[in-house]
Amino acid sequence: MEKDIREDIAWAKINGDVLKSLENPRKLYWVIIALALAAFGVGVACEVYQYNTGMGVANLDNPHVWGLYIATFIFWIGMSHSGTLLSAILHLMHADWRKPIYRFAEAMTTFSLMTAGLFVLVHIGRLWQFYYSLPYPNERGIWPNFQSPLLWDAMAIFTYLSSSVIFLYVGMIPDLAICRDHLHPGWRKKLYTLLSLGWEGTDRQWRNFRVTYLTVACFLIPLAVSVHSIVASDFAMSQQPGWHVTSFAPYFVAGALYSGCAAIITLFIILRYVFKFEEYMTLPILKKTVRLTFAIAMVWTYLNAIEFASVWYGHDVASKDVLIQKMVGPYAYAWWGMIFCGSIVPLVLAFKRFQTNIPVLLVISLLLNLGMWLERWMIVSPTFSHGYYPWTWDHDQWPSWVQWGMVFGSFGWFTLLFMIFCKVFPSVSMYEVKEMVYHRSLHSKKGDTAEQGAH
Amino acid sequence: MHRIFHLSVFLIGLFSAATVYAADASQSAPMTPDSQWPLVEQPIEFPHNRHAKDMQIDCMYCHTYARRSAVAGIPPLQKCIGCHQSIESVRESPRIKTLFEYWEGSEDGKIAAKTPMPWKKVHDLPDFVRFNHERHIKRFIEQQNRPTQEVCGYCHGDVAELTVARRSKALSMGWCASCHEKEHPVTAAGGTPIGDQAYWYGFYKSEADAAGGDLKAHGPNDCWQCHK
Amino acid sequence: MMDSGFDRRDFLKVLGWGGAAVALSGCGNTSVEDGKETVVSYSEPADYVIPSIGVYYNSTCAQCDAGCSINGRVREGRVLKLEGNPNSTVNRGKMCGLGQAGVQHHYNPDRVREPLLRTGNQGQTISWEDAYKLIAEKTQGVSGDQIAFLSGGVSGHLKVLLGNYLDSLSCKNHFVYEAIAPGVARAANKKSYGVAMPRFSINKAKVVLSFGADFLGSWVSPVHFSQQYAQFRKGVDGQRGVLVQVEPKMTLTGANADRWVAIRPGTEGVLALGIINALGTATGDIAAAVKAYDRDRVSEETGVPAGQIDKIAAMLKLHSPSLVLAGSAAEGYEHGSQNAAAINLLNHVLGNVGKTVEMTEDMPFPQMSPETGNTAALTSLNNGLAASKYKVLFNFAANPVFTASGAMNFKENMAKADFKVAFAHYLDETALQADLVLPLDSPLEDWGTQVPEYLATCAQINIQQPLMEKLHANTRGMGDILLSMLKQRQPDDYNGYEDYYGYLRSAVLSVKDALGGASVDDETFWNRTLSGGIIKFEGSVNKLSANASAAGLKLPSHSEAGGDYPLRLIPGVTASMRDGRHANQPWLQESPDPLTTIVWDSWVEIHPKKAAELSIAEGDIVEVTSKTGSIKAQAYLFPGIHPEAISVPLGRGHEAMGRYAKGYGVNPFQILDAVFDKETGELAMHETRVKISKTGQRVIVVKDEGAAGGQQMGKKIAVRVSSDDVDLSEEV
Amino acid sequence: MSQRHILALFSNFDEAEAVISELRSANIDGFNFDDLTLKSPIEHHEVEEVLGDRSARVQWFTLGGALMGGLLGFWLISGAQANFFAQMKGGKPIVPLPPNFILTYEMFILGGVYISILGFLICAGLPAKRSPLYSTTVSEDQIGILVKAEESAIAKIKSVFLSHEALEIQEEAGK
Amino acid sequence: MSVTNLLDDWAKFRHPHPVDDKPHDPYKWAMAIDLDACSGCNACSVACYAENNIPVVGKDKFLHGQSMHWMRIERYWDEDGRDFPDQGVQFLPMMCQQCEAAPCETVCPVAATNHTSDGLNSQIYNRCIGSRYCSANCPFKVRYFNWYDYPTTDDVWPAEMTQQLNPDVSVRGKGVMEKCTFCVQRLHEAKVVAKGEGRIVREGEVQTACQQVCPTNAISFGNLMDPDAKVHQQWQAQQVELDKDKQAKDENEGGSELRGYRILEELRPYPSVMYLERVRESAI
Repeated sequence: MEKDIREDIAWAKINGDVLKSLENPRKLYWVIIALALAAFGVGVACEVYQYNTGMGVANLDNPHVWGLYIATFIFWIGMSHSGTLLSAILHLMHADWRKPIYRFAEAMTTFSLMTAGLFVLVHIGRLWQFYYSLPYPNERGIWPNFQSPLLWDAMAIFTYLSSSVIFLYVGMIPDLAICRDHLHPGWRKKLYTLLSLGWEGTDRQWRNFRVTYLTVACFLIPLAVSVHSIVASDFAMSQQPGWHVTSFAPYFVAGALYSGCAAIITLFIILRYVFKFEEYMTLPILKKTVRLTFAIAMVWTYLNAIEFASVWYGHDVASKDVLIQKMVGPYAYAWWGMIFCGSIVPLVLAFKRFQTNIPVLLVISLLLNLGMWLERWMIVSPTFSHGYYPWTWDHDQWPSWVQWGMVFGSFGWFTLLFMIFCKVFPSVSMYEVKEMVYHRSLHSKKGDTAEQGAH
Repeated sequence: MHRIFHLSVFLIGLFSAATVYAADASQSAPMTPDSQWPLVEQPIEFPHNRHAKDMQIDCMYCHTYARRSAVAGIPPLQKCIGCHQSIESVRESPRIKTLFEYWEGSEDGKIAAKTPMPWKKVHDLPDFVRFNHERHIKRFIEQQNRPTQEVCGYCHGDVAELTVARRSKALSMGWCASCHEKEHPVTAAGGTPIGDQAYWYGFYKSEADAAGGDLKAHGPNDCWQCHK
Repeated sequence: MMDSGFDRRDFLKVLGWGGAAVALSGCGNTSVEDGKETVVSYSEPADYVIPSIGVYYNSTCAQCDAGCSINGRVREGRVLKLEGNPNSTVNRGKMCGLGQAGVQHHYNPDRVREPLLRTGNQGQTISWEDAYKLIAEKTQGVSGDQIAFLSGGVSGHLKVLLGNYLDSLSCKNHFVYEAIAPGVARAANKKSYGVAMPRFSINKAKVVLSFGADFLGSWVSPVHFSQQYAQFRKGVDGQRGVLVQVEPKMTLTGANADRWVAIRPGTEGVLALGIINALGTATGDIAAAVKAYDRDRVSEETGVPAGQIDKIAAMLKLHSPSLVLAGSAAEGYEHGSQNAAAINLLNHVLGNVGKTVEMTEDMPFPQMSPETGNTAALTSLNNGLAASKYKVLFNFAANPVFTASGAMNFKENMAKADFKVAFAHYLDETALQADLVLPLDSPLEDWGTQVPEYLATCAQINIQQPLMEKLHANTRGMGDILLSMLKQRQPDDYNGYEDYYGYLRSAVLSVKDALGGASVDDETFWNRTLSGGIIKFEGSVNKLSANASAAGLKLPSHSEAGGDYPLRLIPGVTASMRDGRHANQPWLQESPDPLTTIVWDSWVEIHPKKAAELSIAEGDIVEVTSKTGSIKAQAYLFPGIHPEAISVPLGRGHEAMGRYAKGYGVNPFQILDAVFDKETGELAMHETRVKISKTGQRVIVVKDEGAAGGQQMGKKIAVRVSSDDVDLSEEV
Repeated sequence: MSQRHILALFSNFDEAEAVISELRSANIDGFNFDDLTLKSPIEHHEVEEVLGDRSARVQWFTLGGALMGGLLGFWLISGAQANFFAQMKGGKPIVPLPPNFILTYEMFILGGVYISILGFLICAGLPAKRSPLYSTTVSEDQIGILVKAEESAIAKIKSVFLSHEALEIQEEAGK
Repeated sequence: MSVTNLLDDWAKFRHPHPVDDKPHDPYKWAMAIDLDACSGCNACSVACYAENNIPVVGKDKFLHGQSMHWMRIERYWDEDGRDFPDQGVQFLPMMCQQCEAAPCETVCPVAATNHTSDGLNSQIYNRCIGSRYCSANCPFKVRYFNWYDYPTTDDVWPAEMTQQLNPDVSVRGKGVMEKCTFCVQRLHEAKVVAKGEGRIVREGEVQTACQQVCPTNAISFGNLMDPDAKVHQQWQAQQVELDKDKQAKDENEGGSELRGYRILEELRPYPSVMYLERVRESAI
């Protein structure tokens, strides 16, 4: 059994390697940034056009009023859950192999939430009146409707976003101190000096740090769960066939973790290559992540199955119709695509030989994400085109290039944020890697002494 | 250390204060103190003070539509002329001259005869807000016999002190509400349901009947009263 | 509410309050915007005018000739909406979609605003004076019979003035043309009842058997019949009326029938005789005439199951009185008159004449009673033009270039006249061919009187009065135009009248006593008339002639359609499009056709079976070819049509007439063969035979109906019960 | 008598542990054990244990914050629903409990997280000024022990440090 | 003083609706549509365009399903697989059902659609931010969204046509949801008059545009609380009760001679529109 990480890495080296990733970017980095910017530009252009012309250009219609925007919104929200999974859940479970990779996962959480937020905005018909939905005392004397799941969404996401930003930051303070101490003077140094709040790693600081980190982690887990079950309730709380499903909350959460893990694998591979993190993002860790992903994939598949089953055997004719439509109707290709990517492809992960095969994993992880995205689309659209009222069943609503453009743009936006983050802040947690190395070495020392005793 | 502790206490205090404030809706309908909104340029500087204060002319003598329709109406040219052609004293004053130019047409023929005056709207609500003068006048002047100038003043300010009318009230939704949510006496004799609040009516009915239909209730609060 | 009628014009001149610009800015900004907007007050308001409160005036709907009285809501000098006038016996406060769209006829952005004179291909603006002069010149040299005046149906004082004008030109050639008119029916009715348009009391009938009379959609007086229909359904003494509709293509009425019978096109008469035979109550020559029509032969010829014929006969026997109607579907053939006669005969046999088919009161002022249009008139005009008999052609309220059968080449023939004047609201196809186009007031700006052809109860004259001031300064009312032209010719007779309004007023007041105003003075009577909008008065009633004989009744035995043109083309007449004169009213374009729910376009109705045979699917662009020509349109699979026929709706396919009409759909008039009814010479609309072929293109049909295609998918949405399961007498 | 700071750096935790326990046992006068601060690149239980019970109180902030958030949340929402423009919606009561509980829950968490972070800053004394003696190697791989003591005691303490092969010793300049 | 409101009116704020112990009073606007009388002529739909400033979207947008007709006439064929629809077709006028427990209301994030005191489902254009959740949750799909800015779109309201716009009804800009309002502007006008005279609106004083135009009187509209109102009598005769989701008709299957029903009643939105089943003669 090979080790998750070499135990004899000098701590100084750890600092060195990670800090290196902050300095003089490689050409590849700039390429990625450029691509991201371009993609984001497309999205912005589309939004400007839609803002000026009206939502009609997205080729939505009555009654098919939601489209890719909401689907992609859910997709990004889902993506965010992996960060919490690694940093909070695994933290409580003392799975220390998470340590080298949780930082970027958390960053991913934050940024995918920011991306999701964008979709709430572009989806709104009167963006310029968006502030109506914020609960603040105003000269109109009226309030938003606290009964609306959309509002729950807003508050949940706000809570989630701010909490995970804080969590990310607090967890980063010791590292910021390191940067402060070991970087050459310059704006970065100033920045770190400011952000590290004069951290010196005194016993008092460490003690409170530990407690805080733990409590916040405890809060984040239920929060993350609530966030996605609330997103689920946008649909489950409604009356529409195919949406009004009891199992939606866990189904969404599972889906969220699923897509999150898939995304982690992708980014893991990319970072590992771009920033030369082979030492820390080691194959054994990747393997663990992959196995985790596989497990979640199976959970998701199971939840999928029971949802269909319950609809199938239930007496709700309408929702059964919708299900059948998904399978054979205009959306069939997307639906089967989702089944394939979401439930068939992950089976590959069950094979040891693929669990560490980087190219294969890259492809698979992308496929999984595609599958998850299709899943969200298949939740949103078919119900509209096949609701309770036959007269308004519409011909398949193929999204216009405006919608596609914005979906595309969102990936640019995400990549942009993420890449900038990785250059400005240490994307591998140095102090925790140190801890990991330290404890492991202690452990193995004990092991050695034990052996000598035996002789 | 202590500094920070105080800070934190202060912050918490602030947070809770804000929440209480927010939770209290009446706060959120600020009664903006009467203030003078910018003056509006009118074709002639019509002296409201002269008519309303010195002459003691009832508002609704000129704004005659107010009690019969949703809009108060700018008095028709005819009305001004009706009096002024018999008031020689001011006949030659520049403002009256212009007035007559609009009625008879100007010498240079720029203004045709009987051209309505291009007044500018002073109290101009957004187009999706519908304020009904008739209702308010019926309610306060006819049912409760309050003096006209006072009632009009609720929204139009003390016009008797102005020349050309000038806005002095907020006219924001919250401002309207600040009056609507007051408990006004309801003469249920007129069969008016409690503040037109059918949903509440069920609850208030008993009280109403007990009070012989004579009790207080707040004004209409459903959105479609003003927005359609 | 009603206006006193006093100082109408002055009132109409006042300016609007705020204006639509305000309304338009909708729910945009949320701030209180002082001092930006001007408020325009009235200068001298009439005291009944209160800003923000609607004033209502009665007038008459001019969208079709049914003569519904309307009640226009006017606010701040703008007419906003039309409602029905409750006091009218025709429409009793109700209206149809077509009538509702009247305001769009008035506010239409494509109206002609100036008199136009053709120079080359340009229309060049000229003044009215010049226009009148020009007309005077052109009519000077030529003799009366070289002048032709083509118009739609006219009645009331306009008809009188027009007559006088033509007399002053000593012109006898007044052609009254309606593209879609029950011309054959009128003739047949005259024969069998002694009157062209008797009164049909659907509400008194227990059973209505209609041979393609679309009385709920477009036939004669739809709004009136719709109301009768409602009563008929509620039933006389709780017994619900039963409607049986026999027609090859389902109309709106057919869609509402208890039993819709698809019949082989053209064999309606045969079925009628077959039913008489099955009734077995006929005697004398009728019995003899129908003897040959035994159920099997009839069933074989008409394609109606024998059992069905018996059922219908039984139903008619059981419930009396009943009512049998002969509609356009039965009349559009060479033997149309025969069909109609046979069908009317059925009424006689059933003893409905006098019960549900009643005599109308006749109009005491024949000079005002309606001059109804037909298609024969156009034929003769066309022949005349072809022989270049006419030098000057006037055209008013008709659009022959669009509605004439393609086989007539009307457009070419029209060109043969040297000087063509069109009195028009729009530059429609005909106006474009004219040398001089004179812009007309909209019916909501103009004065007039109108006498409906179909009189619901008593005799009546409908008043048409302006609901608001003119939109465009340079349009004139037809009445005013005729008056000024008459002033040119007979100054001393007509200079007395300041304008058409004056003429109208004095004309009406001159017969005030006969109009039941004997007791009151002129002023009161006139005001009462204007505020009422209708003058009702008793006319004399004489009996219907009970001429029930089958003499001369002979129906051709059904000839198998076949050869190059296997299908019959049924030009569909829809309630909103009719002959296409209102195709430029967007509300009508966008209101879905009730049966296909298609908007903004034409379509070809074809039975699913036939379609399967020809492997045609919905949305296929098919080419429909007749001897005369061919059109391309999208196919719509429609179960409500006889497999041997296809149907294309009339009214769309304009090449002119403005943004809302031009280029939407196709015009089936173009491919109608010039076949005529043997007796009346009316164009036999249903005689055209066509072949149909796929072009290979396919489009998505623009319709309201969703992908479920009018299926309820097992949901309880529009529910139907059998008459046994309900008890209507209990209901409110 | 003025006090002075002295900082010693050690290469591993065992040494540091030894030093601390020694300083603790040998109660040198002029040196209060509480004036000893340990600075380490990673957190380390054993050593902290040696330092005796210096407890953390963040959790109390958390508790308070969470409760406050929850309560205020519910109050805010129900209050807002019951304002003058109270409108019926979908046949539900004007103050419907289930949705309010959901939002209360979110506010509960929000308050909890925010206030515990506040608590952390307070308890950990952040943001803090730089202490007089600090070595950047602490954030790399060395363990520092910072002591504040009377002039008199400094020498003794130093010797203790040296006895445990301190890599480096920094002293505040004497007054 | 909302908090104080809360404290002394707690019970009232916790009261669900519709329930029999707190009846609508004095107004509850409702409708009854007799499908046996309805001839599907579309007059109501056009009248609605005229009264409520509904934009004509044109062919392309209609093709994309972006039509705005608040009132649509649905046409259903028989599903018995015969060659000809020989019992005619079924027409159904469908507009906002003004549900008592409307699914659209609870989900609007900004409370732009509410249940008014007189039992209507209000839609406040200027409050709407266009999240379209209401439409998503409407079982009847009778809500229409302004996909484009129609007031400024060519040929929707060209120059003169703007003058036809009804000043009592806001013209909707892009990005807001709209739907049938039961002609609330007319109701409001009637109420103002009645209030002025210290009484409630009487039967016949107010008509909706569709009701007024309907040539067959298939639509009746009025105050369900008013015993003189035709609509009240019809609902009573058909034994349809506002706050029930199963009516007398459903209780005894087949046996009843009642025609009244409400669409998708099983979803419990408690619609304010009762339809009367279309009758077809069985003997022919």
